[in-house]
Amino acid sequence: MPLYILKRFIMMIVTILIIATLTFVLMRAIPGSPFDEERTSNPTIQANLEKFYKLDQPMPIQYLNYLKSIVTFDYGPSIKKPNESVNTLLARGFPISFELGIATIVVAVISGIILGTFAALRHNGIIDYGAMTFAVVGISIPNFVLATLLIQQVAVNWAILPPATWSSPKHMILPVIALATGPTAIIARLTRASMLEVLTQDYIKMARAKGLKPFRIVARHALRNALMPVVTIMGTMLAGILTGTFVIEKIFAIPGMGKYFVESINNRDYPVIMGSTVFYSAFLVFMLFLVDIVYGFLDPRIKLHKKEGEV
Amino acid sequence: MTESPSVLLSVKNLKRHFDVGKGKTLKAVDGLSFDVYKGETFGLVGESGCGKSTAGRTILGLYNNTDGEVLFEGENVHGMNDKERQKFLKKMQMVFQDPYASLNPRSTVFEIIAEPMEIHKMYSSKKELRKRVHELLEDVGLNRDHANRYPHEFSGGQRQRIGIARALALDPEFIIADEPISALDVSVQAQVVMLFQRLQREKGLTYLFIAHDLSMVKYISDRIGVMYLGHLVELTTSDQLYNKPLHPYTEALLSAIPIPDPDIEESRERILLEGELPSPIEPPSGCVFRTRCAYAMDVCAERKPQWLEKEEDHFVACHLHDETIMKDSRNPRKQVQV
Amino acid sequence: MVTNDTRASIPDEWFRKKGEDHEQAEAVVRPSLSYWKDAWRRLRKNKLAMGGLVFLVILTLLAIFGPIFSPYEVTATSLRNQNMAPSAAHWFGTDEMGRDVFTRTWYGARISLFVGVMAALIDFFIGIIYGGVSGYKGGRTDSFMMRIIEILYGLPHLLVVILLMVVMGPSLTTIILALTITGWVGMARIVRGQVLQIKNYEFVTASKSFGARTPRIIRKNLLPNTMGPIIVQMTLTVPSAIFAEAFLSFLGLGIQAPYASWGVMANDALPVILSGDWWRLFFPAFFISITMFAFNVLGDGMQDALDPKLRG
Amino acid sequence: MLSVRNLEVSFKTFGGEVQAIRGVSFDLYKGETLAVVGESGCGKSVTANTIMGLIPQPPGRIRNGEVLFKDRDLTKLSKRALREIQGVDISMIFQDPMTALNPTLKIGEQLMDGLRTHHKVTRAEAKKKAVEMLNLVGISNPEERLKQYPHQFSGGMRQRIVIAIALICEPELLIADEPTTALDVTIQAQILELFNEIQRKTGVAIILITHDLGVVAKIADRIAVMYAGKIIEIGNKREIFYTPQHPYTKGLLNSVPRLDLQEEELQPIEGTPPDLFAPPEGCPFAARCPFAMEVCDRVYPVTTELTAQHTVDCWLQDPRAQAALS
Amino acid sequence: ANEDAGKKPEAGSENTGKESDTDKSTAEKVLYLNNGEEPTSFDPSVGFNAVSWSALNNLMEGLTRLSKDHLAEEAAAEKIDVSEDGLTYTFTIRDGAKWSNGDPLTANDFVFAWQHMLDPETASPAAFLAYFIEGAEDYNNGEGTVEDIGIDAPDEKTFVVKLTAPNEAFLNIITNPSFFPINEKVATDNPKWFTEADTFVSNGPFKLAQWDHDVKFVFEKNENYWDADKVKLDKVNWEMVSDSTTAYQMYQSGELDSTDVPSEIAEDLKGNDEVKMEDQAGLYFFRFNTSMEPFQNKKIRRAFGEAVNQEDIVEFVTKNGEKPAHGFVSYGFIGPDGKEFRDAAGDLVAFDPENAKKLLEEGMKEEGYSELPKVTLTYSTSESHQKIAVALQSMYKENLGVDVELQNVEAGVFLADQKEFKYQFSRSSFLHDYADPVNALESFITDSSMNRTTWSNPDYDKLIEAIKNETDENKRWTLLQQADKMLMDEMPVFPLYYYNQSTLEKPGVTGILRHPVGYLDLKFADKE
Ligand SMILES: Nc1ncnc2c1ncn2[C@@H]1O[C@H](COP(=O)(O)OP(=O)(O)OP(=O)(O)O)[C@@H](O)[C@H]1O
Ligand SMILES: Nc1ncnc2c1ncn2[C@@H]1O[C@H](COP(=O)(O)OP(=O)(O)OP(=O)(O)O)[C@@H](O)[C@H]1O
Ligand SMILES: [Mg+2]
Ligand SMILES: [Mg+2]
Repeated sequence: MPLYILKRFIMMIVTILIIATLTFVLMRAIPGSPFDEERTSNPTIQANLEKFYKLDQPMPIQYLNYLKSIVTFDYGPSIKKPNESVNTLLARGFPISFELGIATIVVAVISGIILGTFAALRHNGIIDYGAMTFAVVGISIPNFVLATLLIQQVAVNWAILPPATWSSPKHMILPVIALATGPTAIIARLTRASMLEVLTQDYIKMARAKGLKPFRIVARHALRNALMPVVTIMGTMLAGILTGTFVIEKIFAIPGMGKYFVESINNRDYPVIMGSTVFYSAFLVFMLFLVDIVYGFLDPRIKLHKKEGEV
Repeated sequence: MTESPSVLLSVKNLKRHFDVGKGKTLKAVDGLSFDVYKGETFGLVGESGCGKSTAGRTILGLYNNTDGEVLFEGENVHGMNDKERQKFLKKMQMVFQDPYASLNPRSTVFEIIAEPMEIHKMYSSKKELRKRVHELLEDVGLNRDHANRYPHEFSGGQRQRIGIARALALDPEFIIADEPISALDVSVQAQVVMLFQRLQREKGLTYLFIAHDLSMVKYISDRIGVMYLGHLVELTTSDQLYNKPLHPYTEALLSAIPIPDPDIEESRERILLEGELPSPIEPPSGCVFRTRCAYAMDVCAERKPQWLEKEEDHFVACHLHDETIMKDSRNPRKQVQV
Repeated sequence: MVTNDTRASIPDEWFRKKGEDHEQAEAVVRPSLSYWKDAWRRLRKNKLAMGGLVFLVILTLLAIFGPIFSPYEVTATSLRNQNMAPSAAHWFGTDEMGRDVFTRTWYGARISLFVGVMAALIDFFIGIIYGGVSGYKGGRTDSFMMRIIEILYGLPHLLVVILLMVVMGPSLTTIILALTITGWVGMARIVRGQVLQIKNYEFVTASKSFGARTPRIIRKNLLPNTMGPIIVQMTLTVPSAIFAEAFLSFLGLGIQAPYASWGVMANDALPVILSGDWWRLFFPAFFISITMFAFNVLGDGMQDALDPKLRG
Repeated sequence: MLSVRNLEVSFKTFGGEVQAIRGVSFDLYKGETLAVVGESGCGKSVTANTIMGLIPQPPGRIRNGEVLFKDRDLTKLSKRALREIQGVDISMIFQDPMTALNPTLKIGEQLMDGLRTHHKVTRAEAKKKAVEMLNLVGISNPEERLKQYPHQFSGGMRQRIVIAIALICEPELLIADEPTTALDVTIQAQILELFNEIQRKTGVAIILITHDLGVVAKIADRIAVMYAGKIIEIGNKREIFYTPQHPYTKGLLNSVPRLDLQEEELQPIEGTPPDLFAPPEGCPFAARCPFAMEVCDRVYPVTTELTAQHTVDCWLQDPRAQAALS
Repeated sequence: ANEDAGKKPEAGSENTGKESDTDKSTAEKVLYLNNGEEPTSFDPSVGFNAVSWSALNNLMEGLTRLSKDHLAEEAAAEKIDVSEDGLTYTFTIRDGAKWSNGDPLTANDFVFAWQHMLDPETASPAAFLAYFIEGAEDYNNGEGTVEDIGIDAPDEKTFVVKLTAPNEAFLNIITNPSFFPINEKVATDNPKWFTEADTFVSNGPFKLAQWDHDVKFVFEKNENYWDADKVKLDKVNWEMVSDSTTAYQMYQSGELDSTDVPSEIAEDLKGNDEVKMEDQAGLYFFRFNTSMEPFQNKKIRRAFGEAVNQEDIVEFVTKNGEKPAHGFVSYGFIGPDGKEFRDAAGDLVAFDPENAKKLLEEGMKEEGYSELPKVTLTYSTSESHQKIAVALQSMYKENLGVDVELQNVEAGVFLADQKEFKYQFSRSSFLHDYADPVNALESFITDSSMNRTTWSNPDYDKLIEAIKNETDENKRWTLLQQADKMLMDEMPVFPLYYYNQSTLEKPGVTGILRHPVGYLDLKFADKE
């Protein structure tokens, strides 16, 4: 096991380096530069700026600089925000995104699993259809629409919650609802699907024969076997939500890091692109690693870290 | 059935260990050696958990071998490339011990039985295939209507018969039957066993027959191997075994066979195996059976018994039958009535 | 129950040895049925699911023929008639450029349905093959294939999309490519996760013991036993593709203004949350939702149909 | 103690309704062991499952009949009330040990959770009890084995675990569906001994479904013989073994290979059991019965009481038949 | 979590940490504004954009400041002397001018700041604005030295600037925040002085009291400001809400005192007292690529210009009360005669479908086209650009019978490709850096980086040159009008509408100055 973890970590680093390299190529391949603006493009100014950000050096050198920045975790200053280093931006935004993300995930996972389980238990009953309707609505209303609607209704018309910004626990409620609805729906659907399969298994029958309470049957005997797909999507979902989401952060004026992923690309803010990509991919790769580990806990027969004897 | 036996399967010092975490290994099969001749039925009996299924699976190559080798028609089962393996798997089939788990819950019985034939492209037309599936179903005492049903719609015995039908589908040369008839009632058992025997007569099939029902094993087998805790302790013809068991474990086993006659059953005496059951994770030193053996001697803890050919075709691994050891031991052997 | 009375009522002549001809009647042979055929048969019996299917067919027909029923061109703007509420002249009202929402809804359906279904199908095929092989082969193969997924997923999607736009220019193909370039990853991972679990089941071992090769095992043993999550994932792909298409179009990748898909229409209509011209958002959003509903109902029906234990 | 009255259960399948059991009635008294034997697929497990309230509906359907346990009809109890009985008063050993064990839970957990649900015991106590149970069913190294998962056990061990789970709550009624099929004779003997002992201690009534007539001979008090969804003969052990009346019962006893007797050809019963989609009106065994008469095909035989306990459903008992056949 | 500002009693009431704020707010005048996003930088040389200017213009003050009429007037300088030749400006720093930390404001602070701006190492994007100062351009592009820059502080209070050529707009240009002073002492002690509220020193009406990066910043009245008596607000609280809908919703729920009008509901808000409309110096226009067919032909260009009904666009598409653009120079520039430049210059291009069709025919004949080459209108990704493009498309269809194709391109790619002249017909916009028409007009001289049309006209180049050297206000104004006309006649670009700033202000809020060049002035703002 420890050897496996070590191996995975080495692979993670390699993966991240590949992602970083490809990102470098991609971001340089697309037209546009950080200094392209409607307004300025005085050649001298351009030259000064390029020199300032070392973008006047030959590509290979720039690439090496980037590699160095990845290794040293120092991406230098943002081009759009010259006062701030990329690290500062990420360090400032991440805790907030993370806070929002955790709240969202907790809400989504708990409510999604409960909803999905009930739907499966009451297969083709009212609860099932109700849960499905909720899920369909949750999936087909994009979160930014929901966000705007929530602000308008709850904050403006009813005035019971603050509309935006990130300044007290109360401010968290609306963004969390807006952000969690989609994932809740997805988790509920997946839970239901695999739960239905699990509930027909013989060991559930056996559990019932033991006279266990339905809650216990579900919680101890069924859930674990049904969680596989949920855990699978959790990996990518977590990486996405915990590192921030642009739209929701924008709408609720939450100073998370989600905006860097989008704005840095719109602005061709190279250091921020690199920084946020490396950060995100490290996060992602780690999450996927965790998912693989969790697989092993969910189902002891899954042994990724060991070559089983079977052919 | 003893005309010039040619060895079909040869198992040499086969070992299969499982890693059970915390650096411990479980020695499910620990040095198994025997030959199976063409056209015979080789019975394998032994205590539950002693490694019979593991041995069967390892022979088929479903588990890698930890050590030793398995030769089928002279070829090493564990060293085959894909093509050779494909050919090999057509010749050797297995009836799985757990009939329900080994059937795909989302296939109809027809698909399940047809699967091996489709894989090996035995029949070009759907019609022939269907005919063959129906034939097989009827052979094992099911009817063709069952073809459209799913495994969960069957009783335990019916599932087991589906597994048998599937193993027979390819007309294999060798079948590893892991408790193939345990869930069948006696009359169906008789039917299936007769089917096995008919096929053996007609097609020269060879069986490795793993079972608990010693009366049935005795009935069907030519030779029988007795396993205990990953080891073979005795190997001989079925008559020899029943009439003249050498190993104390075999004796105990035979004495425990229930007899379908209430009067005999109630008046019968048994050799009860005393003592802690040893664990394959930490097997006893020397002879693995010594912890429960009524005749255990000091030497049993020290030395692994030799694999002796006591008489012709009668092998045993027991110090009691090792003259070199028995010479200086004053542990006279009690004769046990069966 | 047979009582002693009935015993008496039985004629004596029946008590005689049965003739040899008295063979059991040959059982009627029912047609043999494969799993998929059986599933389809069961699906057909599910009214709700068939309702969903019929609805989708009608929707497709409307997408093709709907605009014929309208006197308006999709692209015809009429600034002076902008933002008109639904009326006899404009059944679904008009949008901010004075275009007929009814006509545009059916044009939008063409693109959205096409994109949604294509994306789901492509994800499905790539996803199950990739995920199936990765999960089933395990070990090095799995590790390698998963790293590729990580790389694909780790790359900033926006960059990839911009590059695609620059290289390929706007077209439906570009949209589909942009949607599927990473879209299948989710499916592949779900399938892999399931396969990792199921491949340890005894019946897979059994199949292996007959010499079944990977593709067959994936197709026959692994997939049927994990269809639930796969179907759900597919039904989830449809809406996300529809919305992603809107986003990509906005970036200049796909369908270009003045043509629009449902997603684009809904997106363009978002400001109505403030202004109150509800119909512009309502119709595209309504059709997206109800389409999703149909897909989900169908998906659930399929899942039920594919599980023989739920057979009724 | 338990009284099954005219139970009928059927399952919907593609081909039609499978009439798995068609009017099964029997009584079970405290402390006795009723062995149920019969053709594979004749409805033994379905009967057991119905008693336990485990028939999935749909596709299953209890068409008729009642299961009276302590004067309560189990088929009509609410789920909640049923739960109070399941596992404590009645417990069951499932026929298929691999699928009956949850593959993702350590067997220790699976052993303990019934106990912890029904009896207020601490984890430590539960664990102690679990270890004890494993010991009783003959699994070595119980402490370590508790931490293992089902797939790490051999078939027989799994079966013993299932037995341990069923026994851990000390039920009043134990339904054992082929509890020893995967066990070798020594362990089988040990388990049967265990049953006996528990029965002596707690007076548990056992319904033992098995094929192994040796086992039946060893521990049963009474024997019920089932065929095609019906109990065709029931009586106490000696009656059935020594004076079987139904041709099927006779055939069954004849099919057993006997170690103690000299080897002869096996004698299976010729033919196949009837189609349960459309079970015959008459005696289901008629088609395979060497003594079949015309009446057998037309009317289901009347139950004949031979002794207080021994009854049989066969037209051969009718005086007219004796005459006809002689 | 972040500290709550307690902007509204009900919103912040449970936040004990800020209870005092709430109490005080009855006495204090706090204005709640939205800056949209985090200011780029409070280094006046670096923060060269609107998000920085709104703050900088109120925190600091240059030599001159824009008046209520948007004209440059003395600010930190109390006296300005211009030499005869218009090349040397001598500023006398106001006596009472002080930094917020109490340091006196000196001429050296200006020298320091301007040198800092021109230093190539600073990489200030604003530096080009100072190129008309002697030696500035050379220093900035690395050819000259600091010493050669024509700025000097002969004593504490005197600041002298030498220009390369006379420039009527000079005093106006230096109202731009990039010409603000920097406290030399503070900046040499701590080169990062402008990054945090604690270290920030200002010389304007307000000082920076709090800066919660990416979240908000707060101004407090600067008691050391020379004109502090006129400043009425005690505090200004700036949020950073980038979503205009959200900002509007916060305005609705009372969390903001002012916000932009979202164009979607501009129509509904018509006639609402809270809406304030101001001109903005800048316009929305389209560029023809004059070396791509068919736009090498002037008549075809004109035809495309005249076929667009600008009035309809502003009324039905943009809807924010913008003025249709009939010339390139926008509203907001008052000439020496006291008249609006725009009004005097007249309508140089207007909707005339008849004429447009005629021009198109003529143009096609001139070029020998029997069929017009395919025209693609390219715009960068944005909903409003798209709407305008769609409207134009249908106008061309209707008025010229031409099918124009639309192409939507990601903004970064768009800008890069437009500069490389890859687009035939594309959208553009212009915002003034300083309040003078020449700023807009000089874009189209040959090879200007703002030209982007490949259009080149020696006459026009000469005209702009002449404007730059003209010291006579009246004559210069005439030349400017000529240039505007020439540009419209040739039509390498065609204007659509002029920008404006339409904002909502809560009743009781007064005195917020919004200059056409884009900076906001809160010096005189008040709130009841
Ligand atoms: N879920 C089901 N759907 C359809 N048919 C079923 C179902 N379960 C059982 N059956 C049928 O009901 C009959 C009785 O099954 P049951 O499991 O009770 O047999 P059994 O007596 O236990 O046999 P065995 O000894 O082989 O276990 C069988 O013919 C079987 O095919
Ligand atoms: N995958 C596995 N991992 C760990 N241990 C295993 C595994 N499979 C089997 N074992 C162990 O190997 C030993 C032998 O098991 P095997 O299944 O071969 O027994 P068996 O002889 O077939 O017994 P039975 O008659 O009960 O089926 C047992 O102790 C079992 O616990
Ligand atoms: Mg086994
Ligand atoms: Mg059964």
